[in-house]
Amino acid sequence: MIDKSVAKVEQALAGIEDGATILVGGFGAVGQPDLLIESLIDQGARDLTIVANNAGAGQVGLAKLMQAGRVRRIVCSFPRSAGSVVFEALFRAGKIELDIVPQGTLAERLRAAGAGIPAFFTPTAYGTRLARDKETREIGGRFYVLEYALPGDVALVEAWSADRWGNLTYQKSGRNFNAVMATAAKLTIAQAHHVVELGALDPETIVTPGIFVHRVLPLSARKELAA
Amino acid sequence: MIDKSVAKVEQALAGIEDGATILVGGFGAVGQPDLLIESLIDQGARDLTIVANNAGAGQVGLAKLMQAGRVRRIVCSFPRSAGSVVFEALFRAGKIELDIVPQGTLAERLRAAGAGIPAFFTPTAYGTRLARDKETREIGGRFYVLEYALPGDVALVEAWSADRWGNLTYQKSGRNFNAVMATAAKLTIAQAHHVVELGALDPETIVTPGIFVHRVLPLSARKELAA
Amino acid sequence: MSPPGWSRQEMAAKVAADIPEGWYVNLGIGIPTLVADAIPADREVVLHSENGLLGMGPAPAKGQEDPWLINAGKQHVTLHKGGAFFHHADSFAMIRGGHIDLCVLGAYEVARNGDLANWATSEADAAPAVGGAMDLAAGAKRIWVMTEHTTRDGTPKLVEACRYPLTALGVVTRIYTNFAVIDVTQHGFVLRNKHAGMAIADLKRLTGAPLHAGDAAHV
Amino acid sequence: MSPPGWSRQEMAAKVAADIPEGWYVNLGIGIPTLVADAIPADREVVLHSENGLLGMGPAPAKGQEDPWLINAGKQHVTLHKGGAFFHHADSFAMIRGGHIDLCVLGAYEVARNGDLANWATSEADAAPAVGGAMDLAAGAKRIWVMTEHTTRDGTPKLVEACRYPLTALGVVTRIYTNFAVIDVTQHGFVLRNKHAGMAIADLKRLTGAPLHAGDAAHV
Repeated sequence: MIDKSVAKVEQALAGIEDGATILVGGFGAVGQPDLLIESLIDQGARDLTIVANNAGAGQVGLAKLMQAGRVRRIVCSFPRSAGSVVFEALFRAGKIELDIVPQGTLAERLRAAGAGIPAFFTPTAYGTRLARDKETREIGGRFYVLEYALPGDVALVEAWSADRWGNLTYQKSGRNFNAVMATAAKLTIAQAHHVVELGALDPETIVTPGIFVHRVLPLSARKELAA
Repeated sequence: MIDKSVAKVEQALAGIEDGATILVGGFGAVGQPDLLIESLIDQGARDLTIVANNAGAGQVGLAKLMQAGRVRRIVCSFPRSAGSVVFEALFRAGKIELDIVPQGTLAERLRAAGAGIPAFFTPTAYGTRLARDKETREIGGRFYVLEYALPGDVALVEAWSADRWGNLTYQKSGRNFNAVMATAAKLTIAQAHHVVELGALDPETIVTPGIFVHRVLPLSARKELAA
Repeated sequence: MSPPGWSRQEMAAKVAADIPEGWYVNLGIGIPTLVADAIPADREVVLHSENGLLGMGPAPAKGQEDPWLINAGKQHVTLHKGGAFFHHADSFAMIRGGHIDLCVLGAYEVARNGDLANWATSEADAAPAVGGAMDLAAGAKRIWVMTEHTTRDGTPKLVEACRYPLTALGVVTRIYTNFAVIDVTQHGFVLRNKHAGMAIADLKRLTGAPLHAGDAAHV
Repeated sequence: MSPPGWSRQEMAAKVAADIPEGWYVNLGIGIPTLVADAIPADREVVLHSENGLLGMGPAPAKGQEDPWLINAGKQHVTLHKGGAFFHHADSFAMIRGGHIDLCVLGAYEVARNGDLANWATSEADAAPAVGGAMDLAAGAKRIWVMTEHTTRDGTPKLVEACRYPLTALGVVTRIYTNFAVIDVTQHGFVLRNKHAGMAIADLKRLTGAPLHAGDAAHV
């Protein structure tokens, strides 16, 4: 029997290595896999590259991991949010590298990684500083920049519902980068608000089919963490 | 008030011009927009390029349109199905051009057209006859072929449910090329089994948001056609 | 005393009045978000938000916020009937693929050739936040800008050539400022209409590139 | 009298026995579809079909066909609990992105370097039907081939180099024929096991490139 659900956060994060590239889903506060991210501190992996839309806010989740000194480099579109104090302090101190990617190019590079497309042309950023030194090409009278797939070793995502095959649904604007990143990593780990029986999810409404998902951690595991 | 639904098939097909590239959804017999395709005969457009997975079967739908001599060229992955007799006769007689594209490359070229990606690299067909004379590149130690977006002037799709904003859902394996082609044309026309009130479709389960759809024809219009 | 000019709400009303029913519109963070509330209640305009919403509705009443429903500016919003959710790659497929009829953005500078600078304040700024600005600017069918006509110290924001880092090249087609509505054309800036209290000579002085007044109305 | 060999069902059973629980598998049109029914009932293997299904189940009982539910071979199928529907671009993202653990395909020829020819019978064939074969061959994590060991007239299908038009280069890692199971390695064809009634010398004679027998079992 296929059963991707794991009972403990230690099992969910087992095997993540130093130097890994970790895709972190969520947008703003919605759909952030904070239990998984924060538990990376105990898990111990260091020298991480984080790919995420934002560079963390407040002292929770990604900010907490950065504060713990585990992040060497961050790839994101919008590092300066209200409350991105941890990132900004580390960045000013030269303790974290930053790679700015336009949000749509970030999403498409992740989608490409999941879809076996190693590189694609996009109009975004042509003629700007973010395309400096990048290959460009005129196609059909318009100018484009060549961008490469951005795969992760690990993706951490937050789902609304999940089953033991790893099928996932999301809630409203919680779909965001989660559904894209889930396809783009060698090891995709989902924290889920609800783990339901196989067959309980309508096959028409599954957003991330289980083929992309390797481990599912019920968020009820949070209690255990707190205890 | 936005209302993309049209009562008559003539309104659905109005403005399609000679020489147009028409994307036709469906896979096998499932999700074929046959009412729209067959009505193109009365609509009158000629010299068409058809993009579809198959080259029609039997004497209905696309086969009927080809039999009527309206199709100059077909872009597809699998022209020889059981029953593709009309296509094969026309092809042997030199009366129709054929462009064979691997099924996944076809889907991705359509998706690229809808997503503003003018070209992308793919491993599919590298080193084969279908990549002859195409640009190739080694990326990360593997070889890829450059493929270009395949936009349509018109897309004809079949949906299960639709609302007046043009939001669409599909039924089981009826999603197939329909949901991809809907994004890839300047004018997307859907025939729908059910046209429902705005708000009746769950926003979590809409597969094709209305932004991609321009006209919706209820399949109840079929009666009118038969009359 | 501040110079004569339209308030931000008046600017938003002017933009809203120019949006036809049925357009799919993305409103950038900042002043452009005011346009949402200025769209006449009887006109259906479908608002898109980069983080995966179409059919975005107004802010919820206090206490009615849904924690799962925010917009690209991370504000709580609602969803209209007919709205839909999708993920980031699909959302930017809509943007990049030219399916958004209009994107309204703020700007640091707009050049007479339509170049837009709205994301970074200097080349030396090592950690600017680009978000979806470059994708929207390059992808939407048309880009309108809402901005004060000048900076606080009176420096023109409509210029010959942008000095700030560019967001996209040659994309802006119309600018709504507190003083005027200006088209960006092959011939440069062309006045559509202006605030009644602003003399054309003053407007030209506050604009950093030639402003063709022609027979523009003032309102 | 036909030579000794496994039936197609026996070949399918051999393939099925080698598929571990939890693999995501695409079965090509033709003989490979027989593998579905040969997977032990207590082993969960998730079948993918190019036209947008994961968790494909067996054929429905007569009269129970759902007209909306077909597979890539256009046969009526069912969906297991836990199955999902998606569109063609997402389906081939799974294939091209390397998410399918195994694809089992038929073949006209397999070369000792793993080259596969299974879509067109000659260069002169102007209207061959490629379908998803090239995407599957290039995209899946591993490609196994099921084929008769030779053509009807005894010509080897396992060859030095393919003469038929190629489907993909160097992708096949294992071949299940009616006579033997053969790995395709850096060193060419290596026998895993063979039909008990087939002498190794005969097998080598029917194989168009060196066949390394080593200590292969026969069963």
